Amino acid sequence: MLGQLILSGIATGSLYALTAIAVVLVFRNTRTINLAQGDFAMVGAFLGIYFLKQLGFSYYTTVLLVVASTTLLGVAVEWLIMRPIAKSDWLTLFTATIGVFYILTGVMGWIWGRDTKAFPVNFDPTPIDLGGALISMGHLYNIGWALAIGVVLYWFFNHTKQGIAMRAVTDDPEIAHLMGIPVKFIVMLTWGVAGFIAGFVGILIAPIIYVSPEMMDEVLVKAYVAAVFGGLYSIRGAVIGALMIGVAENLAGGYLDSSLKTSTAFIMIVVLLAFRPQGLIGVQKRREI
Amino acid sequence: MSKVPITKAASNNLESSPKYAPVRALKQRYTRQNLIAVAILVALAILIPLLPQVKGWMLSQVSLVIIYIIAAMGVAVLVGFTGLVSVGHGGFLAIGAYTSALLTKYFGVDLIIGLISAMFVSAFLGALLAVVFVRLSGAFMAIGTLGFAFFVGTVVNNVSIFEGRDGIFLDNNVILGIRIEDFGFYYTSVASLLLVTLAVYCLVNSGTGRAFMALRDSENAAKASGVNRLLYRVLAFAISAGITGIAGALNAHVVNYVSAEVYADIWYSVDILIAVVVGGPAILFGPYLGGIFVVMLPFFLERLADFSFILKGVVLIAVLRFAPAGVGELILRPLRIARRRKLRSVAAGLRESEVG
Amino acid sequence: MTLLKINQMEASYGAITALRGISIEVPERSIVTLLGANGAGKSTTLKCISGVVAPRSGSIEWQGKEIAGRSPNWVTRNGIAQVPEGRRIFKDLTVSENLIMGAYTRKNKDEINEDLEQVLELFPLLKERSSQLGGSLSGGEQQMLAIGRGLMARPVLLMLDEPSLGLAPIVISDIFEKLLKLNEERGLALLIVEQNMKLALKVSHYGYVMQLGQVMVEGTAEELREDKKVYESYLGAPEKSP
Amino acid sequence: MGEHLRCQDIQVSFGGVRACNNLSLTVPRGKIIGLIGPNGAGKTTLFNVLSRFQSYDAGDVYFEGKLANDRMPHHMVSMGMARTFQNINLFKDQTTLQNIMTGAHGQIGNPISAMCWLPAARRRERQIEDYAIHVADMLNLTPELENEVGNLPYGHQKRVELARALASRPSMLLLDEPVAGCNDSETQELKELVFKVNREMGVTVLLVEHDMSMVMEVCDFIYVINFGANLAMGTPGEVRANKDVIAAYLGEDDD
Amino acid sequence: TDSPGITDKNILICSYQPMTGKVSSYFRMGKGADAWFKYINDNGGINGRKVTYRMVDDKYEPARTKSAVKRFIERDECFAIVSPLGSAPTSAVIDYIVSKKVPLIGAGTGAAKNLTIESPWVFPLYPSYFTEGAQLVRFAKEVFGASKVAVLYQNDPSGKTHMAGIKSVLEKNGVSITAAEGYEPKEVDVSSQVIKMKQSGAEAVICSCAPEPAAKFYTERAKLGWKVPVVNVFFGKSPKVAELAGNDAVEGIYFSTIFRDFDSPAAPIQQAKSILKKYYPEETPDAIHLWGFAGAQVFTEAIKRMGDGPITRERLVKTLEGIDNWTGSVVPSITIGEGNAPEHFIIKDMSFVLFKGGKFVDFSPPWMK
Ligand SMILES: Nc1ncnc2c1ncn2[C@@H]1O[C@H](COP(=O)(O)OP(=O)(O)OP(=O)(O)O)[C@@H](O)[C@H]1O
Ligand SMILES: Nc1ncnc2c1ncn2[C@@H]1O[C@H](COP(=O)(O)OP(=O)(O)OP(=O)(O)O)[C@@H](O)[C@H]1O
Ligand SMILES: [Mg+2]
Ligand SMILES: [Mg+2]
Repeated sequence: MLGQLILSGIATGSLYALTAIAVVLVFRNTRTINLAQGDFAMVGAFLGIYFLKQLGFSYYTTVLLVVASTTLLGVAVEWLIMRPIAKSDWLTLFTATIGVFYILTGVMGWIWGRDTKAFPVNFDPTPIDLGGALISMGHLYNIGWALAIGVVLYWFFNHTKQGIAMRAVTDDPEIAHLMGIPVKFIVMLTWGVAGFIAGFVGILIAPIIYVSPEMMDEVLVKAYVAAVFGGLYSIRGAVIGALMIGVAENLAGGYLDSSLKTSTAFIMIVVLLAFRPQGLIGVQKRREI
Repeated sequence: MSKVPITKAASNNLESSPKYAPVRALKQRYTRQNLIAVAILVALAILIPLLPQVKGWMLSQVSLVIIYIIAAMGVAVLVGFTGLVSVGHGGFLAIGAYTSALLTKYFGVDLIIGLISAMFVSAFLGALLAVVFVRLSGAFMAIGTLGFAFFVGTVVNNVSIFEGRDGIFLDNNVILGIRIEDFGFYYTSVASLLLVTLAVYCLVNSGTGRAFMALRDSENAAKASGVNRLLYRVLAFAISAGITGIAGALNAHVVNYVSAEVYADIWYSVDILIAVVVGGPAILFGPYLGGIFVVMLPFFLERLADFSFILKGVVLIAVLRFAPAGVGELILRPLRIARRRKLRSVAAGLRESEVG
Repeated sequence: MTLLKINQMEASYGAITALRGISIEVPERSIVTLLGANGAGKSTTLKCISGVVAPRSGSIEWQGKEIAGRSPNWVTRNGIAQVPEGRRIFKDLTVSENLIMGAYTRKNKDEINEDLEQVLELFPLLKERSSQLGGSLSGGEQQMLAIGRGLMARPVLLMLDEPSLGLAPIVISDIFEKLLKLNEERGLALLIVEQNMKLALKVSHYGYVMQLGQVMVEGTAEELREDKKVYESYLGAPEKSP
Repeated sequence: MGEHLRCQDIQVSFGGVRACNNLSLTVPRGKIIGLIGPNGAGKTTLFNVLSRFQSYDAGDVYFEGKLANDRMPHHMVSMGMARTFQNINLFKDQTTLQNIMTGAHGQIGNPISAMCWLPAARRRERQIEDYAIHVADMLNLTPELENEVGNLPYGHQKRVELARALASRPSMLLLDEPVAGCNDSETQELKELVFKVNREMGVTVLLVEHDMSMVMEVCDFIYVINFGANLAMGTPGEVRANKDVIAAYLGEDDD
Repeated sequence: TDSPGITDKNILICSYQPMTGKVSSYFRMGKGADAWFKYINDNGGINGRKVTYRMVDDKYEPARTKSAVKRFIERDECFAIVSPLGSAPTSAVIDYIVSKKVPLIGAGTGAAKNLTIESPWVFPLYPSYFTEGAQLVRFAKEVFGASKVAVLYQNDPSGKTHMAGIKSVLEKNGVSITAAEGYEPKEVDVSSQVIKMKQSGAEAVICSCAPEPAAKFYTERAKLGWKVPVVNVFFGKSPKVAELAGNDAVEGIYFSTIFRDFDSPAAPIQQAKSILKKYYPEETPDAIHLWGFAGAQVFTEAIKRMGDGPITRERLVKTLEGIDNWTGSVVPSITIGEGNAPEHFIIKDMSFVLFKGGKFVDFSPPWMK
């Protein structure tokens, strides 16, 4: 039972992880807590259904198209909504993403209704046996993707010039501009990448949690908690945090009481923030004076 | 102590500082103007319900708006004047609601007692939360408070005394032994709002409020000015939570019913935050506009369903874009600018009167 | 030959006019200094050149090309680097990452690494701290980092805004020596804004004295050094900002 | 007279970096003491330790004869220590008056009664305002009282910071590079101010500065530190002539 | 004379719905009722009167519900409140509605208070979850022959009432609970619950789940290769379950039900389907829509039966109470008795279906035969 609980926890955690990565990405590059990150994925999932069912495209074409669309969506949100207020404080930026959240939820609900829809692709339901614990193909895919995207982004941020430039832009956009860094492009790129990840998330998660305008709410909240584990700055921290939450939830549900399951993450975050306000995976601290 | 001579030097100078007198006089005039405006509003709030055209349901709708305004006022103390963003005030709404509801149910207390106890219990728990989160700021504080709101949701959902999602049913509201209906409830909410507004006004114009704003604008400068961060954060949280607690209690008594289903929802907290941001967090009457916005928008758009969602998003973004400091600021800006400019120029003119 | 030629440039921040028609020239391989009291518009001049502020009118010619209104991006790519006022290093980037960002527009990796080595040689204090966050450095160390970052662009013209701010006396003379050396060896042109007039006129070839957005006096360093009146009338009295 | 502030064997390290390595100094009451040293020597760090903004690994800080190791920054302020910052730290969107009044925070008394506008609190508030105006007057800031400090020129901002520090009615002032970025005349003005505060108000001053003209002119006594350790100390004349100090800090060609 | 809300040309009735907010998917109930009344109006109304069906968004916040209902009754003068949605909202306003003597017909709620209120003005839609819970234990015992059952329930009043119903008859049936696992309505996955239930050695599972979580459970059950027999409560009986989890995972699962299925050839069901398609083309027909239909249709029938006489609230109640074995609606048969609950329930009986070969097929447990 323990092995199965942990494995299922990791599977769920990987659902949180991908979104958490995007959350961290947007936050560290634009100081924005993006509440619409889940909705990007939700839009992706709806589009996925549309392409697959209505237009009859193949799975891989659909993946391509969805990811392209959500990337564009991310870019459009940056361009139309975030850019004009880019200089505001983070509360304004945060509230603006709530606005985006409303709009996307509203538009999707308007077009496709509010009831839950099945995603027309199901992974092979026969589970894979990993030393007595079972996991389905869909979950394995998710874990794989979460790790792969995490590793790529981690490398990108810390070891490429563009990655460093992204962080420089967050730090001081004016000076970054002065260094010749194309600030606007980089901010746009950030949102684009956030949309890109969301496209994958949408397609991967849809067969597991089904598709509706609210599908991502729960995942998104958990993703935030996970992101805080990495101090909202560390991608590695976010992934580890997400997996920890997934496992802890399952263990709490399995060994304590199932009513505690969903609150586990929040109890964890309250305790964490009380004792380690900078997150679990500490980032080097700069001096303020 | 070498402190003494300074104090002396100062107190010699204390009585007058006549040089500054013109500015001070101007400031007093502005305060008087504000007071007159407020007095007119209060008179309207008291008199309008007496018009024959005003019906009970209107008052109960207005009461709902007032409840949101009070809740937003609580959040504004934190967001606007202390610079801490809370996405968890739904939690305090719940605490206020349940405090009053339980007291009413088991001890049959007066509504007034319910409100006051709700305020104190919320304030106490707010203070506790501040101690736990004393080192957080910015986005971390937002997510921490969000966690708190969920936590409260879980507690009321699972601890039996709160009767979970079945909810607690209350009898009619009683003040001083008299049952009150829509009218009575309206005046109760108006009075609460008035007192809360007054309290917040006094707060932000006192040394305590100055310390809050100091922490908001630069924590290091605040520390260097001798502001005790822990103490003032605790105070800020307590005041903020206490105010929202009042709103929570009113919210319970406007329907005479509380249910975990309602308070387990983070969108409650988000709605209050939106009210604050839309109205203008650092403006005393910002929450008034925000509360009206949040409650009345669905009221006017009620048949639009999904479309109202979209519209809400669009309006929100438009407000942020064109009135980044809130609609209140936008409305008041001309007045503020004019007053500031006048003050500045009078102060700058003090140079001339300088002797030596 | 003239490297940079500014003609009748005006600039403003909203209602506040900061520059009222200034003309400045920086010849190739030369060191030019801008002097003036607080609020005279020195920093604004540099910002106009680097494209951070768009001038309202007038022209900026760079190697014969008009560049007024170009983006900072473009300006940096084309050989002008600026060390901004007040350090403004990237606080959350490490020292070496800060330096790499200075070379953002350059392509050749080997050259960049070579320059990185050189800059770290130039500022041994930074070398010890190369993996530390920029924000954790002391004030003076940050200033050094800012200068080093400017050098990393391997510019044709380096603009320094108050480079001596917060530096120890021995470091100031050291850095100015090294800048002189770069000027002589590599032909790096320098446009320096300084509060410390004595120091600035010691190293530079030519100087401009500004007041309230205008150039009041110009001349070679010796001329300005000798001219007592310059000091008294333009650099002495404190300016009141409007 | 007697000692006002003393620190003994202060050690601070950040990861591998030793910022202070057994630093000790004594500040006698009523004097102006200079603290100089090369960049990264640990001056600001020591200031942060003394004002309790920074925790440290070992050593003791005594202020007004009392051990201050466990104090918080606001305790130090209430005990009479005020400071300014190397990088200006002000409430940018607030007016000069508000900034200075915040400096007098220690005088508001009980925050709850202040908040409730009790008569005593109102009286105090009035006193705080009067005193703030008095300080502003002293620093020639009266015309700027109703101006947002963010709009003020750099030199004025430095003065507002000083005014804020003075508003707490300190017995000791710690100044970190007060004239950096100021031109000669502004430097001159500040020198006079420091003298005035010291001589007329009896405030002890501890000063960090790289501008030698200022340091040598106003200080009664100077400590020199290097690599987080004491290097030398003495009167300005002695320090200026000290070989180690010249080699590490002043440089040969200082004139 | 007519009651408020009635004119020669018009009947005004109201309902509150969660049009936006977290449970807005339940707005389907309002859409169902609205589609029905649109259809009625397009076909000449009821005895010449058109129906104005006013829905208001309360966001599932009781405080908003209260002010909306006050508006209905005091300002708009609604004749009756028909097919509104929500346990918490209804709990908050039911006393008020009753005190104003306004009929409340077919509210979508299972909260005990709303079902047991002693008032002639309330006509609850479906029987209490308590009764259903008790029936499901019997089902597990008699159909599955299980004496050890596990329960998966939604952590809200519906689930908790089911639990209470289940517990009340355990002894009588000689059944014990091996694991009672709750889940939050929006929980991302229910794997730990399923694992725990499996470990507990249950011989059957009673699932008090809405369609989405039910689908998650069946997927998980299939994944673990756990062949335990399952019976699900009625509000999880939806084509959605099979759509979401795939037919294979749902194969062999029993559901209790209060409506005929959409696949049923019965005329009223096919009619509801086509009406919904016409007025809400983007909706996939679902049981929740039928909740709305049920209340709306009963109301329509009652008004129709009242003919040309004065239309009053009292007469409405009397007429409704006179409905006996009426088969014209989406509910197979409606009989409403006199007095108050439980006689006032619009739907009284549960029946059962089995999901087999991609379809729901009727199933009668031994005691019904
Ligand atoms: N961002 C800004 N917004 C508004 N006014 C500004 C801004 N920056 C500078 N100014 C104003 O423009 C004028 C010139 O400023 P500038 O910074 O160029 O002066 P400076 O010569 O560099 O002075 P300093 O020696 O203090 O650095 C000043 O009056 C200043 O107040
Ligand atoms: N948070 C930190 N993390 C790592 N190193 C630090 C940190 N804070 C200070 N340092 C290091 O400690 C040393 C002392 O710094 P400090 O700011 O005290 O120097 P300083 O004497 O004030 O120098 P300056 O004259 O340049 O302002 C510096 O080398 C600095 O890099
Ligand atoms: Mg400048
Ligand atoms: Mg320093």
